[in-house]
Amino acid sequence: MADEPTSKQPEKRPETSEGQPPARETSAQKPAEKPAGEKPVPPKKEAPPAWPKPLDNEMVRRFRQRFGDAILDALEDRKQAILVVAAERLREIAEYARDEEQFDMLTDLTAVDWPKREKRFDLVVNLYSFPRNERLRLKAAVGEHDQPPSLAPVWAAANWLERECFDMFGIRFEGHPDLRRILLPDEWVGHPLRKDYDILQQDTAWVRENLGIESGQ
Amino acid sequence: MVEQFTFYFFAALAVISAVLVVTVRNAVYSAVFLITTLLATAGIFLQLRAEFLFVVQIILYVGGIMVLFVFVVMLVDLDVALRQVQFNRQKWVALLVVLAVAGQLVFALALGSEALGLPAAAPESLEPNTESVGLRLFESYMLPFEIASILLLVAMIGAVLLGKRQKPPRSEA
Amino acid sequence: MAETPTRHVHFPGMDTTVLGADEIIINMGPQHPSTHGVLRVKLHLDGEKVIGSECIIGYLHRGVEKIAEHRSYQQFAPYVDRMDYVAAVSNGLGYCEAVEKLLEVEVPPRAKVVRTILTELQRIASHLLWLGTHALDIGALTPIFYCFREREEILKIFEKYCGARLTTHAFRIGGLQYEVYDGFEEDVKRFLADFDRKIDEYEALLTTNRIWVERTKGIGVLSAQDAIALGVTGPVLRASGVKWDIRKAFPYAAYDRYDFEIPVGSNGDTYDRYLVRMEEMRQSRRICLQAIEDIPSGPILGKVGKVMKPAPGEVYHSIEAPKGELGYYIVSDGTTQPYRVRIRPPSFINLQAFDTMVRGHLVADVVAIIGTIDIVLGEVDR
Amino acid sequence: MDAVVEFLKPHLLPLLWAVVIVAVLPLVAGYIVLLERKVMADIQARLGPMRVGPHGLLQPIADALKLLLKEDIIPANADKWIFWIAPLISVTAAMLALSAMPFGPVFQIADLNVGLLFIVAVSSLGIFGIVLGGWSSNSHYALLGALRSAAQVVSYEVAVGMALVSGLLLAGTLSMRKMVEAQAEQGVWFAFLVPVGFFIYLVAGIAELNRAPFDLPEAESELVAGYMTEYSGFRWALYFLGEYTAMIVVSGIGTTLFLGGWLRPFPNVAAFDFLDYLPAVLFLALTGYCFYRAPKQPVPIQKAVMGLFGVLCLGITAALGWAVTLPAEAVARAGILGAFWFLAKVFLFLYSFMWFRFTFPRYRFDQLMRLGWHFLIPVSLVNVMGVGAALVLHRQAGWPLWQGLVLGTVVTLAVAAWLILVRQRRPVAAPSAGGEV
Repeated sequence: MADEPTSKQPEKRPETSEGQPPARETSAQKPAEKPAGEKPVPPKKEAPPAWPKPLDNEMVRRFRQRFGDAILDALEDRKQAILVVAAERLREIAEYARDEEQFDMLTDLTAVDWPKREKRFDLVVNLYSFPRNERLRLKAAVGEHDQPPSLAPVWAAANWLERECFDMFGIRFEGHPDLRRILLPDEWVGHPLRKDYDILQQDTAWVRENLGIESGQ
Repeated sequence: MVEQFTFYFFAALAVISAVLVVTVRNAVYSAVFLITTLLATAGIFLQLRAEFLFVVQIILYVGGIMVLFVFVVMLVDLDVALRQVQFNRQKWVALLVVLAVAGQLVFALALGSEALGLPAAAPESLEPNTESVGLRLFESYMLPFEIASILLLVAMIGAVLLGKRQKPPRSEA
Repeated sequence: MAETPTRHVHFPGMDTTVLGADEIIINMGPQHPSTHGVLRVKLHLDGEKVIGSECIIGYLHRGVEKIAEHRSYQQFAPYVDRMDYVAAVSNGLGYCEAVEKLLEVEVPPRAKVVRTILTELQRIASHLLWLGTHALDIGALTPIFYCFREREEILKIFEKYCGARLTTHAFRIGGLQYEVYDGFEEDVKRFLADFDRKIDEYEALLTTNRIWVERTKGIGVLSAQDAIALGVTGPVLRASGVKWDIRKAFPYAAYDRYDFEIPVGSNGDTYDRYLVRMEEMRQSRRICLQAIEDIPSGPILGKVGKVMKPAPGEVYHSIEAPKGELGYYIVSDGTTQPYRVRIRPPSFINLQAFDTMVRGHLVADVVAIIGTIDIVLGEVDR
Repeated sequence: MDAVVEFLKPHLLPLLWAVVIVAVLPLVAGYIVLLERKVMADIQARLGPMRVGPHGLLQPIADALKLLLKEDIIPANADKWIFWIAPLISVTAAMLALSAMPFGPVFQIADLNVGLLFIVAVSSLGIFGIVLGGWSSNSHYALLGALRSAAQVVSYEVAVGMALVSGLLLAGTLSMRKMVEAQAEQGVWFAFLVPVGFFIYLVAGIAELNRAPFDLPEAESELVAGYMTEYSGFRWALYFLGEYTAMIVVSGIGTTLFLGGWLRPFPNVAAFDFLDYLPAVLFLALTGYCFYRAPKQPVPIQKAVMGLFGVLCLGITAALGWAVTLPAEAVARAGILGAFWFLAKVFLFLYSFMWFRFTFPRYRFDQLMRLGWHFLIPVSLVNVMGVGAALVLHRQAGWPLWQGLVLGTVVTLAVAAWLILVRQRRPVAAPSAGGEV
């Protein structure tokens, strides 16, 4: 039942199979220039996109040296550092980031759904380093049936965050101590933050059975 | 007349609730009837002008011991208690023994009835017996009193020791 | 009441199929006076001692992140107020700043200062609510009325400023929608003038009170290492001895212009968290006092259009909300609607530390520990 | 017929007092509730009940009516009989205890020679109301509240008893009336002779009453309403009546044994005779206030009620004033003034109970037990020994009594200080490794 995309969605969003959405809008700094319109803007030719820029600094080099091909890309977006890494080696990289690069706190862990891509989910891990006062974002592409390694052994904070990720996207983390739904009921069918889950959609069978009402809306 | 009425009232209350204590199935009800029994006994003490005993009976037995009784009884799983057989097969034997003892008592009472006729204490002239109890206990019966206290102390320490849970060896730091 | 949906209870690393003689599992909530909303806690007890716990959340889940994907950037702004509804201004600030970062818009200084003042007032209001309810949980009946008396003053200022008391929607992306009302400075100054003495009043009731100290000292200890590993932020982290505050680490709004201290605890127990929050209120007052003296003149709204189309890309921005790090991770695909909005709720992540904090304590301490984390279920469940 | 009258004659006055107590007590309890709400409101910077009657003066009556009319709900699986009878036990026990309470040299139902023991014994029966009510409700919260209550009351009864003994040793009697007379003879309230005993009585008394900061049996943040959770309507009101009556009883014992009962301050000092006029002056002021405020009430009916209260105060003023004009040895004078002073002291106790309730946080159960068993009971034992030693020194060695008592108090305080220090040396739960990162 979670298959039908909603017609409410104003447009199909253009996507590529690369790690970043295509940068087509160039005049973000001058938004008044564009008239209000719901249509997606076709690609423009004039200026190159301001972000993301490739990132190359000491730290990125250290990462590349250590993990080689597993570091797929290093980007900078709005002055924020992003490392695109291979999902299979995420835990190793995380451990390295924690122990060697002093990124001692896992700030956040979430995912973004890009249904058109070959690997539909982007796993997004936000890290923070107390000694360096720096943030770092790790991103890893994960296919629908892939099982990325759990970060719970690295940071205890990942426990609930990964559970939420599983709840909302259906990403199964391998090695998670207790991978269950966290916000929705255990028996709920479907993963609401997937793009093909309509905003009006719900597990009506569950609602009817457990709440005794026809619909929660 | 009033005296007798009070006595028989309390006596009947005590006996009836004592019987109910053992026959009622619900343990909390038993406890309640036991309280009634003890209160009725206290009433008899009062009727005998033993006001100190009366008060002590209430404070110690009803206010102290019975609270603990009820405390424990409330934690008992009543459903289990209700399903259990209340009297076992020896009840007839027990009844026989009870009857025999009762017969003996009646016989003894009948035999020595004239010896039971104690001179009634003049109620008005009886001195406040808190003081007299105290004087008796701490002068004439000092030794037995102290022995009893030590016995109770020993029992208390024993109970504490028995009740103390064995601590498992600490594994964590 | 409808039967609560059965959920499998699971205590990590513990065999719950076999219970010892003195072991019981009890359920607190979701309807309970001291769980601060619809939090449900399953406690695994050995006698009165807690040997394991599980928080069951989600009773207030509304799919805020899903809604965000179907609203334009401006349309979504009021929704964030409904997460941490006792600190709506802070939520709004975080969201607006995140979108501004995504748009790369500069906010005029006047707006920044007014935002700082309102956000700090909101921090005071949030801490006051925390103090009142926390004290009430521990059995002190009076502080909550004192706290509400002062909170009322703050809410009046909000109401005069933007017309709403609770879910304020005070800021707009790019700055402020409303100029401050006449007499705003006087109102804020009047409130701040004797607020210090009011804090003394609360402290007189609690800080040295033997019972209060006995109920909070050594309760719910969270070490600095544990706190960092669990991602705990805000006063809870600072009470564990980590001197970290986003207002200092990554200054936003106008915080870089003002002097203030970051209070730190040393034991990481409930008492330290109490002291840290009390001191934070004093520091918030200090910030407001500096800010209110010198509000720059000028425009209040930066150069943002009526239609917001951030360039594709993503941004993570976080602020120091009263409860901890409130982060927004926004992915734009170049349209008027965000492609993905991820909210990093401080309550949710701080609540994860509950189990670590509660183990080994008594049932009565559970109430104190829930109170000391300072959660709002609207934010935990989103 | 004559025989019956002869038989009844000595019982008539006590019967009258008993009827007065039973009839007036619910009203008094209602107004104590109002007082508590007003005191609470004052402490919490608000007004409290203001709607029913001027300044909420008719609130208790409205509350009582509401409670009477409410549906009497008995939970489905409750034990009906015990659920029904439990509140009655609480009320009866508390009221029975009042029967030996001397509200003045005249106003006392019966002066028993074991008066104090009788009061303690009977009021200790009240716990059965709580325990059985909690059990019969068939609710976990109620049961837990009842269990806590039982454990707490049994524990603190020891401390209360010991504290009372320290006063009793000085009085040398168990009769409530003779205790007051002993204080009149010795010319000093026992609270000043055995301050530690008085303090322990106050603390343990609050614990016995299950009032804050020891209100764990009804801790609303943990147990909703404790043993009363399932009760509603009039049965619930009976519990309240029992609770507030018990407050009066505890205050009454404290007043009688430690604060000189119906004696006015400095009863033997002629220079303080003007204090006899104080009650009348006080009520005159109250009358004046009532009449002053009456026309300012917004609604005619409120004006009337305020006026009515003014008339009531005027009546009391007249009675007190009349009593003062009587010759010193008149029974009515001693009775009326004595009742005033007794009630004033009871009021002092009640006010302090309320004051504590709205100032202190709540103890945890283990802390409460530790306070009782590890602190109050040992200290009260030492205190009793100190008083006993002082009496022996006084009688055998001829020391002045006060010297021995000061010595005893100093020793007791030393022991208390030692206990506190020992308790504080107890290691606090594992300290964490802090430090900045």
